[in-house]
Amino acid sequence: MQGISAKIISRAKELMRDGTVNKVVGWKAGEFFYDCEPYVFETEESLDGLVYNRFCAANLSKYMIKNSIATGEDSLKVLVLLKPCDTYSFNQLLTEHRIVRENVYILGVGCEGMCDIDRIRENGFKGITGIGENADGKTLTVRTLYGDGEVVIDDVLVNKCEFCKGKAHKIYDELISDNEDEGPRGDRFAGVRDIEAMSPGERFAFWKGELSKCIRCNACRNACPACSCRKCVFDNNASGIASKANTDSFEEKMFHIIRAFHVAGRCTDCGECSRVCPQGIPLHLFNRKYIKDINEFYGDYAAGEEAGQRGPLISYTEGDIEPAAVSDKGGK
Amino acid sequence: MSENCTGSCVPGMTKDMLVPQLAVVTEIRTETPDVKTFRVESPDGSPLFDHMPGQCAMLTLPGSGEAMFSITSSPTEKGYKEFSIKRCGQLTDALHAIEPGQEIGIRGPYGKPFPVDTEFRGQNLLFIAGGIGLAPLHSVIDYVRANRDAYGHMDILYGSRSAADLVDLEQIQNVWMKEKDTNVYLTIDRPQEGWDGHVGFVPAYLKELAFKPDCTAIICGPPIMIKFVLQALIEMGFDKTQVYTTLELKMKCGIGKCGRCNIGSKFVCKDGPVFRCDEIDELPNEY
Amino acid sequence: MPVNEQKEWKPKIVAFCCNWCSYAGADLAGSSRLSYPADVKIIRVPCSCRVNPIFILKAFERGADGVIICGCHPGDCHYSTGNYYTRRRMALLFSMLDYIGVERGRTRVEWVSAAEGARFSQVMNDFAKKISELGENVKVGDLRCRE
Amino acid sequence: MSLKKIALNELNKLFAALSLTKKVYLPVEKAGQYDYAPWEAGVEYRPEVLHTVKSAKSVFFPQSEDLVRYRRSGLSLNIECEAPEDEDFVIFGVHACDVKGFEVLDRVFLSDPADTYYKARREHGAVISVMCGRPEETCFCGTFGIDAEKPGGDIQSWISGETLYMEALTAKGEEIFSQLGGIVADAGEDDAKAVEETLSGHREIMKKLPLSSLTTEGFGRDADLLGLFNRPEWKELSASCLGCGTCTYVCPTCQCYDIREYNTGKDIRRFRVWDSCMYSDFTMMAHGSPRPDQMQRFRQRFMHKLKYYPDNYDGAFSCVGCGRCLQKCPVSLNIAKVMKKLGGAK
Repeated sequence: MQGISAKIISRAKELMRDGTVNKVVGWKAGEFFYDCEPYVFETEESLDGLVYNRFCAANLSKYMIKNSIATGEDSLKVLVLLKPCDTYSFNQLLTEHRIVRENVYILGVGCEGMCDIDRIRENGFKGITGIGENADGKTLTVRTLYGDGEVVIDDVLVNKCEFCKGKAHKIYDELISDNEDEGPRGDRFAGVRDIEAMSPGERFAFWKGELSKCIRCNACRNACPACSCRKCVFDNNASGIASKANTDSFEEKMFHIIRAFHVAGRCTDCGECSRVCPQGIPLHLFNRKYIKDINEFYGDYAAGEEAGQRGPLISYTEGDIEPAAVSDKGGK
Repeated sequence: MSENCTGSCVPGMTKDMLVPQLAVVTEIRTETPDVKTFRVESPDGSPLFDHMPGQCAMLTLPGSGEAMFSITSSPTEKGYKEFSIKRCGQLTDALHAIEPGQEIGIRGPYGKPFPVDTEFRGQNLLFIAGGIGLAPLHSVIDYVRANRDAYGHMDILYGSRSAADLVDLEQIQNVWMKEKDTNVYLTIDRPQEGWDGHVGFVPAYLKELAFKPDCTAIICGPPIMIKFVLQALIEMGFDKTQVYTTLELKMKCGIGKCGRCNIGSKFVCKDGPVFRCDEIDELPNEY
Repeated sequence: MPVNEQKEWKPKIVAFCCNWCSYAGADLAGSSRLSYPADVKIIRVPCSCRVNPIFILKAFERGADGVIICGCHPGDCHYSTGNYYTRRRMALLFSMLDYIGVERGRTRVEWVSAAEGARFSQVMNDFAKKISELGENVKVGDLRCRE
Repeated sequence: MSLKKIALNELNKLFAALSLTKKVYLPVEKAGQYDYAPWEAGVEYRPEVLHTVKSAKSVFFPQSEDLVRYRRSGLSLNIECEAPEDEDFVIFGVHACDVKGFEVLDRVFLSDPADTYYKARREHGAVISVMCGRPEETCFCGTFGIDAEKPGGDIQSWISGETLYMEALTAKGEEIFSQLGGIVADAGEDDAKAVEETLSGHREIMKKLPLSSLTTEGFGRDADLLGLFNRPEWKELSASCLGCGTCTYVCPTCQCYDIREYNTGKDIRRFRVWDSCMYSDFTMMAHGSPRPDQMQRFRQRFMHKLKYYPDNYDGAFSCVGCGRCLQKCPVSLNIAKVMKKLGGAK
C-alpha cells in the first residue's frame, strides 16, 4: 500500500494546485504508526502529513455531510479519499440527500485490507513503538518496548476487512488502485448463523454478556454513516428513551436493537460500529442479522450499491411474508 | 450545610446536597400569558432556608425534572420563597400545569448573591430588566425597599414585549412607584392600544433617559438585551466595575461538581450567577 | 420498602389496536358480550403503522409479558398502505427479538377488521393463553420496574 | 514499614480471605474485555492486563447510581433518599495512574459540600495498588509527575518474578494485613533486592516511552486562559471529533455527571449518571446551547483538564496520563496530540 500512498499524495497536491479542489479529507499520521486520524487538509504543504497505510480503516464518508456543505461564498470542492467499502456509505448518504455531490471530488483508493491494532495487541504485543509492512505484503513487523515480532496480516484484519465486500468502488471521480476485484471475502453471515443456531437461552446469555459491557459512549452511533439524524431519538428528552444510564438491565439491549433497526435497510455493513466500540462488542452482528433477514424475506438488497435505490423498509409487496412466520404463533 | 435526613429512608444519615427537601406550592399567580409566580413554603410553615438577593434554588417536580430558578422574593420574607417562572421547556411546562397545594422538592440556596450589604450600600442604584429578567432583580429591589435608608436613589427601567408581558405590573405600579426616592420607567417593544407609556427597546430608552454614571447598574434580561444595554452604559460613561449582571447556564448539581455550567474556570452555580461586568471580560466568550 | 407480596402472576398484555379496524373490533366484541382477558391493555393507534418498535420495547421494559399489534387486513388499510409497512417492520423486529433470545410468541401481529368482534376475542384469548404458557417475561424488562 | 509477600498463584487465597468480610474488586474479564468487578471463586488476577476499559473510578463513582426515589400521588410527594455505601470493600490491582485519578475526583467530590455517596465509598474502600508491569507506548503518567513505581493507595505492591510484594501505607492497609494473617509472609532481604531489580527494569522502560518527553509547559494555573482558549488550532484539532463519549467514559479523571429520572410506573428514580461534555445535549437549555459546535465541546474537555481544573484546585492537572483515550478514541484524537500542538512556549 506504500506505493499508492505516494501516488495519492502527489495527485491530491496536483488537484489542489490546479484548483480542482480546495480541501482534502483524508487520513493524517498520528503519534504512532497506527493512529491515523481523519483530517481536513486545507493547504498543499499540509498534505505531506497525509498517510495511507494499513491503519486507515476509518470511513470518511460521514465527514462529507459536514464538509460538502458550503458555508461561505467561496466555491467549495472537497476531495475525499474513499476505499471500496466506503463508497457504499457515500452512495447511501447521497440517496438520503445528506451530501452535496457536486462539491465533492471522490478519489477512490485501492485497499488490501485494514489492520486492527487491538487484535495486534491481543497477539501479545505490548508497548508498540513501530509497525512496518513487510515486502511480502502478508506480514507486519511489530516493534515494541519489549522486543520485536511479526504478525500475519490476515490474522489481525479489522472485522469489516475479514469479510471484505470486494475491491470495486461503487462511485468515484478518479481511481488510484492496484487491486483487482476478487468479489466478497469470506461468509459474512456465518457469525449470524452461529447465533441463530444457539438455543434461545444461549442467545440471550450471549447478548447479555456482550451488551452488559456497553458503556453508552455512543461511539457506534456517532461513527455510523447511516446515523445521520440531526437529532437522535436517544438525545430527545421527549422520546421517553433518552437515558444515559448504563443499568446492566434492558436499556443497552433496547438502545442497540433500536439503533440497528433505525439503520436497517440503510446500513451498508461498513463495520464502523464494531471497529469503534471501546468494549469490543460485535455490533455488526445486529446489522448483519437485519441484512440477512432482509435478503431472505424480501430478496437480496445491498444498501449503497448505487445512489437512489429505494430501501426495503420504505417499500413493500402485497405478497410479503407475515410477521407470524418469525413470531411463530404456533409453538415455542 | 448538611442536615440529617428527615425522611423514612435512612435514619440519621447525612442528607446529600443533591437530595431536595419537601415543600408545598401554596399560591400560584398568573403574571403574564407565559409567566406564573409560585409561592413555596415548607409543609410545616417553618422557614425553608435563608437566602440573599440574586441566589437561586433548584425546584423539582418529579417526573418532569429539576432546574435552577432565581428566588424572586425578598430575603426579608422568611416564611416563603417566590419564583417567577416563564414557561419555556419540559419542567416549566409541567410547573405551569400544577395546582396550589402541590408538593414539590426544593434545594438551595445556590450561588453568590448581589453584594447588597457591601458594594451596593449607600449607592444610587439603577436596575435595568427585560422580560422575565426582572425575576432575579425583584429580590434585590424588595431588599433595598426593606432597608431603604441604607441606599441612595433608585431607578428601575423595565421593558417587555407588550404590556401583558410586564411581570408583576400590579406590584410595580402600586408599590414600587410609590416607594420614596424611586423612579420606575416602563417600556414595551411595540405600540399597543391602551398603553400610553413609553414604546421602544430597553437600550434605546436607557440612552434617552441619559442616567448619570453616578450609580451602580444591575442588569438582567435576554442575552441580546444585556449586550446592548452594556454598550449603552459604557457610552454613557459607566465603568464596567459599576455594572452587575446575572448569568444563566444549564445546571444539574448546583454545587460546582457536575461540570456543565462553567465559563472558563468559573462555575455559574457556585462562583456566579452574579458577576460584575469587568469579571465577565476575563472569561471566555462561551455563555 | 414493601415486603414482597406474593401475588398470583397474571400475564400483562399490551395490545396496539388500529383505530379503524381492530379497535372497533374490540368494541364489537364488547358489545356482543364476547369476553377477552381483562389483563389485555388496549392502546389505540391511528394505524398499525404508527407502532414504532420503541413502543414495543418500551412496553416490555415496563413489564409487559406479551405485545400484540392489530391492524386492518392487508389491502384494507384506511390509509391504503400503512399495514404493509407494519408487516415488514414487525417481521424484522420480531426476528431480531428472537435473535437476542426473547421467546418467540411474546410478540404477534394479527389482522382484525371492524366486523370481526368474535375474531378479536378469540385472538386475544389465544394470545393470553400463549403468554400464560410462556410465563413471566424475565428477559426483557427493566429491573427497576419489577421491584 | 515492612514488606510482605505472596506467590502470584496464591493470590486467590488472598482474595478468598478478604472476601469473607468484604467485597474485593479487581479487573475481571467479561466477553474479552477487562473491567473492575467483584471477585468470585474462579476469577484469576491477570497482571499482564495493563488497563481495564473503564478506569477504576467506576468503583467509587459508578456509571449510574440512584440518589432519590419519589412517589407522587395527587398533590402529595414522598422523598426517599438512597442509603450510601456502608460496607467495607477492597479494590485490588490499581496502577499509579488510576490511584492518582482518585485524588483528582477527591478534590471535586470531597470539597465542601462533600458528595455523601462518593465520600461513603471512599471511606469504606481500601485501595491495593500494583505497579504496572509493562507500560504501553500510550502511557505518559510521568508528564504529570506521577511516579509509577510508587503506585500508592492503602497498600502498594510490586510483582517480581512469580511473587507479589506488598507494603502497607495506611492504617487501613495494616488492618488488611492483620486480617490476612499467615496468607502473606514477611519478606526478607533477598526479596527487597528482587523488588529493587524490578524497579530498575521498570525505570529503563519508562525512559524509553515514546511520550516521555511530553510536558505540561504552556498549561496549568500560570497559563493564559484566554490565550489558550482562543488558539486557532482548536479547529483543526477537533475537526474529526465524532462527539462520542468514549474518551470521557474510559477516563479515570472525568467526573462530570448528569442527574436524570426514570419512571418505573411505581416510583420515580432520580439517578446520577456519567455525562460527557462531548455530547451536544450537555449544555443544551430551552433557549439553546453556549457550546453549539463540536469544536467548543472538544475545547471544553481539554481546557478543563489542562487549565480550568488546575485553576480551581491548586494547579493540579486533571489528567493522569493513563493513555486510555489514546487507545480508545475511534478517530485517534487525544490529549497527547492536543498538548503537543498547543503546549510549549508560544
